[in-house]
Amino acid sequence: MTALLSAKGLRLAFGGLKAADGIDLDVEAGEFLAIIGPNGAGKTTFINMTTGYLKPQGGTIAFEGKPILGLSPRRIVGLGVARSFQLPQLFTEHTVLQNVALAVAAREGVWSVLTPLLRPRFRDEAAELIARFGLTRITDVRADALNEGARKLVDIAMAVALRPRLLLMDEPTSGVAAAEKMAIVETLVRVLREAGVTAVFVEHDMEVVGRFADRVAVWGQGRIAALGSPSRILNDPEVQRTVIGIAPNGGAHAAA
Amino acid sequence: MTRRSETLFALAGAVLILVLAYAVPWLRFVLTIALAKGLAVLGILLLLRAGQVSFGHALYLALAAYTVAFGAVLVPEALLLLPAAALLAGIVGLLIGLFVVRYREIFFGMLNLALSMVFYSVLEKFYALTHGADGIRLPPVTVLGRPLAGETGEWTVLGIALVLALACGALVRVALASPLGEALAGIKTRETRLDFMGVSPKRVLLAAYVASAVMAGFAGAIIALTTRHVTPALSYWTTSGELVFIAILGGAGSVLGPFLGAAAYELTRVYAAATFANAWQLVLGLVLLAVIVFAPGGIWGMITSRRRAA
Amino acid sequence: MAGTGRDGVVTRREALIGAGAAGASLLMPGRSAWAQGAAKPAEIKVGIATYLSGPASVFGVPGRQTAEMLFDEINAAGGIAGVKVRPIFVDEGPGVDHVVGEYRRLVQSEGVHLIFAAISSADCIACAPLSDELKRPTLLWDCGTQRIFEDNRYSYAFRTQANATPEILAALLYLLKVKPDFKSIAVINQDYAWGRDSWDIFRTAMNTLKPGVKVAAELFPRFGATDFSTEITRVLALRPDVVLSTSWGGDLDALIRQASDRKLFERATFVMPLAESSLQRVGKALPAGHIVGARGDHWFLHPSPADPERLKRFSDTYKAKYNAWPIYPCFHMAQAVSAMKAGIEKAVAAKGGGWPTDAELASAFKGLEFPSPTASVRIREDGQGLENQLIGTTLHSDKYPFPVLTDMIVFPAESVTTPVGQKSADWLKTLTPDMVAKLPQAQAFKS
Amino acid sequence: MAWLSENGILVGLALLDGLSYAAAVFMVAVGLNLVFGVLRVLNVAHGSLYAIGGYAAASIGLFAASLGAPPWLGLPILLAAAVLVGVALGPVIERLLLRRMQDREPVLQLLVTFALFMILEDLQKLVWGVQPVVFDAPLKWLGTVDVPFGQDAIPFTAYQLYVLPGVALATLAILACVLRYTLTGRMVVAVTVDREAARAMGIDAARVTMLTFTVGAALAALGGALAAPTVSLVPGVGASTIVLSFAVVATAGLGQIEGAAVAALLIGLGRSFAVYVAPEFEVVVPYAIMVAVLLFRPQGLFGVAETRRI
Repeated sequence: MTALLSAKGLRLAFGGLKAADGIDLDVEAGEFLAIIGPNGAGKTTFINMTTGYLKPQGGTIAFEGKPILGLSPRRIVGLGVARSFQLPQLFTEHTVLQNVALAVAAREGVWSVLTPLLRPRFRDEAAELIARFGLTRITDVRADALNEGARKLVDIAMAVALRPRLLLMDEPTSGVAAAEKMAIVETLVRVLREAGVTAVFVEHDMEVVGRFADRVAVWGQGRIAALGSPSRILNDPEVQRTVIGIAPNGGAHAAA
Repeated sequence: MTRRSETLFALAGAVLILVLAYAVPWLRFVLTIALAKGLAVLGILLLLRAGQVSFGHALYLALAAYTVAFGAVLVPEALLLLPAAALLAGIVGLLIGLFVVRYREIFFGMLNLALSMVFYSVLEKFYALTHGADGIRLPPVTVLGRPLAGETGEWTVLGIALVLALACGALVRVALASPLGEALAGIKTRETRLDFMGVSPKRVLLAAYVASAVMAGFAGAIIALTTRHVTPALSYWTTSGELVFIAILGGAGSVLGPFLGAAAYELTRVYAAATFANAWQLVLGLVLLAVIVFAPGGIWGMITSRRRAA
Repeated sequence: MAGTGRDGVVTRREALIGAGAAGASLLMPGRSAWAQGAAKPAEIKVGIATYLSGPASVFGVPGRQTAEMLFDEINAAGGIAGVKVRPIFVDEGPGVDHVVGEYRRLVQSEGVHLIFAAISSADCIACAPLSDELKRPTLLWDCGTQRIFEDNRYSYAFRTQANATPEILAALLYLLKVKPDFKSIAVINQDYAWGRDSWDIFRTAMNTLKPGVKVAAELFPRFGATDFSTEITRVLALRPDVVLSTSWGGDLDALIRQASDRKLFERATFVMPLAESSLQRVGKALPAGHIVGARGDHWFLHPSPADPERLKRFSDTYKAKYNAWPIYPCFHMAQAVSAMKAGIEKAVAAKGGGWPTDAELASAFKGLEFPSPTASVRIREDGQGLENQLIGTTLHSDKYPFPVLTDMIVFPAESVTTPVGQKSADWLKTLTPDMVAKLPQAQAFKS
Repeated sequence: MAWLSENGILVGLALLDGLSYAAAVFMVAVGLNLVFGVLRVLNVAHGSLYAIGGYAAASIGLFAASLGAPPWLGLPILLAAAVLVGVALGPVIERLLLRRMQDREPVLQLLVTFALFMILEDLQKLVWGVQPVVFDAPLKWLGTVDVPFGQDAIPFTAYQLYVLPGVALATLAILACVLRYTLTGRMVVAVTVDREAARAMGIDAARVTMLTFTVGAALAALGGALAAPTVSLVPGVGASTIVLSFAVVATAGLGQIEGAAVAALLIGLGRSFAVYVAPEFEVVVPYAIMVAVLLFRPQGLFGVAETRRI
């Protein structure tokens, strides 16, 4: 059986900085893969390359066996790969409901002009999704009035609304208050498991990684330094020194 | 404001226009022009939703007006000329749109301006055909075979303008609340997200651009049928600026804004010109300044904020 | 426009009241055409379309000033047929659709008795049919295009001056007389209808009267252009014998100055049919020996005015009031005012002292002959005015800080105007060279 | 061969004309571009400042001449008048209008300057009237230079040949040096690149904005003042100047000083060659150049592509 996502030999340099220097990674269907590593290691670059925002200078990426390198973000989304963002990308002048409904509509095709966005079918699906993320009470709040944690969740909800088979999340819990973090992640995992979505997420909080990842990939200077089960990776002294060392107590990561 | 009260407001406005046009004959002309400009501004409003300002939509106005002027020689039927002019404006809008929707903000505005100025020059250049700045006079036109002239003609054009205004207004109102309309608004706040949702912002903007060209086309055709004389000044950049001016004056919050703005603009201009013939620009400038500084929601914003307060 | 309420926001009620008050004066019903007739009006209202903004206000504002001056004079003398006159000015600046709207407002709301329209040819072309539609006598007071009465017939529109054809043809005839052996010509005209039309007239007539002249360059800089250095360089390099420019206003001023600075006037004879209006501004930057016209027989130092007292009074009053000698739009306005006076008086007399209807007033203008500050003008049966044309050569005199005209020829209107029922383009091709020989004597500048 | 040599010289003449025209265009566009970089507003009233600078320079110059000032004083008077207009109007406009609008939508900011343009346009007419105004003492004093042309010689004014390009080059050099090597200049650049980051670094963005706008206003006025000796100032001169500067700015890339120079050069030379080769297309040249540049470089010649941050 082929991997859901298969990257081979990805290379990309910004000037002298090698953001990807020969990345080989297979993501299996149904797994939750965490990406950890110091800032500047190229974690976000990997997501950007996979989703078509950046074009690698070398290598291949295949999704479900089909090469997706060089496709636009729009085409890649169409194939079933969605993403969320480190800085939430919301439509700031729309409400939470409208944001999520627009994602639902985007999945169904936006080319209808005679029926409203908040037609019953879209509204119900969006409301249901919002409820699953525990955001019902902010349904009608404008996105620019939300706190960071809520924005993050809405951002992910919009990606989930696209019903992807693979979801890439860039630091899903950064900015979320520590007290709420675990509950939110629980919800997230439940929602994704229910939906049968494969997930790749960049994370700095080792507690989150330890609890939810099936596998962990450690990034270092544009390469995968280590790859394996959470228990093995998180206890690796080399990883502890280079990655976890600069992210004490999980969460607030110091400047690199 | 709810959909129902907006509808009621629009119908009341339509009745008011008819009453005014009946009571004050010379206002028929001014109101017809105002309705036409309101139609064009409705298109500007669509683009404003996406955060884009076109300083060149006078191009479509002039294109349609000249289409009517030239077309009337071959087919003098207004009910054929009108859609033909709008269609041509739409086709040219599609071709130009394919190019300009790749640009944003000032580049979008400037490219539109540049193309409309090129069209202006063309109208001046092909002077043997267009008589340059002197413009061309419309040959006699008919509606359903009856001559479009005199008082009946004025009423007919006003009626056509009113029906088009109501129809386009309703359509834009519905379209803005549709997924496409909301995606259009998304271009303003977070264009990249649209791409990552599988929606092409360029195509969304292109759809709005073509629609705006068609509406400007309707406007230009009505203006041609009303003034019966078309000149290249219709495509000069100040005409485009005027459309944006009206959009802000009326308020971008509702499809009624463009028509309120256009009526206010035309009446202010007529009034200012009648009172201060050599300083009417100054009066208009002060009005615009006051609206922007004190009532950023435009006239429509003033009306709704009053309602909310009451 | 409206008062501001609390919080600096215009409340709806205030806005409505404000708009209502503002609108009230505009909402007054107009005088309807049919109800009027025998009753003598309290005053004669005259709508005057002129440029009050934009580049053409260099003509529009002197026109307005002249109208104000002459209306005051008429009223001081008791009005026309005992009725005072009042001008209502509208700006042509915003464009044709504005002027057309204003025309309707003037007729339907202000209830004007007469309209003077306009400077822009586009505005005249748009207003002439309106005059018939709304049945209001309209005097075309300054626009140049010959198309109006050649392409259409109107019952209510009349032109109280000449048109482009005689204005340009006279300049060509003058050139042929004073510089018969020129071999080549370059043209620098404004890039819009007037610049193109006037060159067409000039070229057509030139090819008929003196075939074989080489056209060295046809340059049409942008209307409103301020820099002509490229055009001047080109003409300097091409060395044509004659340079024609029908430009006006700021464009012509700039062209004259820049050509003067670069000694182009020393290399070619300039023919500038509209330069009379720029003489006082460019001053002696314009050298002696170049051909200047005035769109009619207008010149405050006219060598042979019909009524020297009348011209002197007109020029001196204008000069005293506005600190400049009158230029051609002033004369054109004076002609329109004179035509109005003569027309109304003729109509009143025809009715035995009763007040004429609009239709009766309109028919009074047909065939009307009225005095101008320098001679008289007759309105032909097609509505076109027959006005003499004065062309002269510049001369520097110590008496004035700007060039004056000498060797002036006054062309009789009939000799240079397209006959009724003919189109200029065709008529110009029928001209014969012997018309140059038959020209009147030139008259020198007399100090 | 003879054709080539003669036309070779013609090309040389066209170069000279194009150069001086480019210098005049650059003087107006550079201020506009500088202001755009810092304020992110395309200042439509820049054209009015140009006109007012020209009128003020002409008035002061003519007044000085009437007092018997020697002609060589003409040039310093032009400079002084420009600085005067910039210092008198710049801070007032910036503080009273633009600063209040800073956080508003870009289209509103643009329209504020449009309103200001309308107001200034009429005010200028009320102050200076409608008759063309000119002050050519400096030009007359400098005289002409004969440029050889085959057997012939073509006179050019020294003003056009030396002063205009000279002042433009000096302006470019001074601006480039100030922006690169002085603290204030670097602050201006910092605000241009990223206002928020500059503020975070402790730069007084409000002061930088005010300063830049004043300099921009003075540059516009200087453009007008330098034009006063050759050009006749008439109503509407500001409007035609501003559209041309817009084209230069969009071609140049927003906020780019060197870009403005190159774009002005392209447009100036393009126009003057058009007069030689295809005079009927002269008017379209600036727009054609702009469209062509944006087709291949969507951010303008020197514009830096803004990466959309995600």
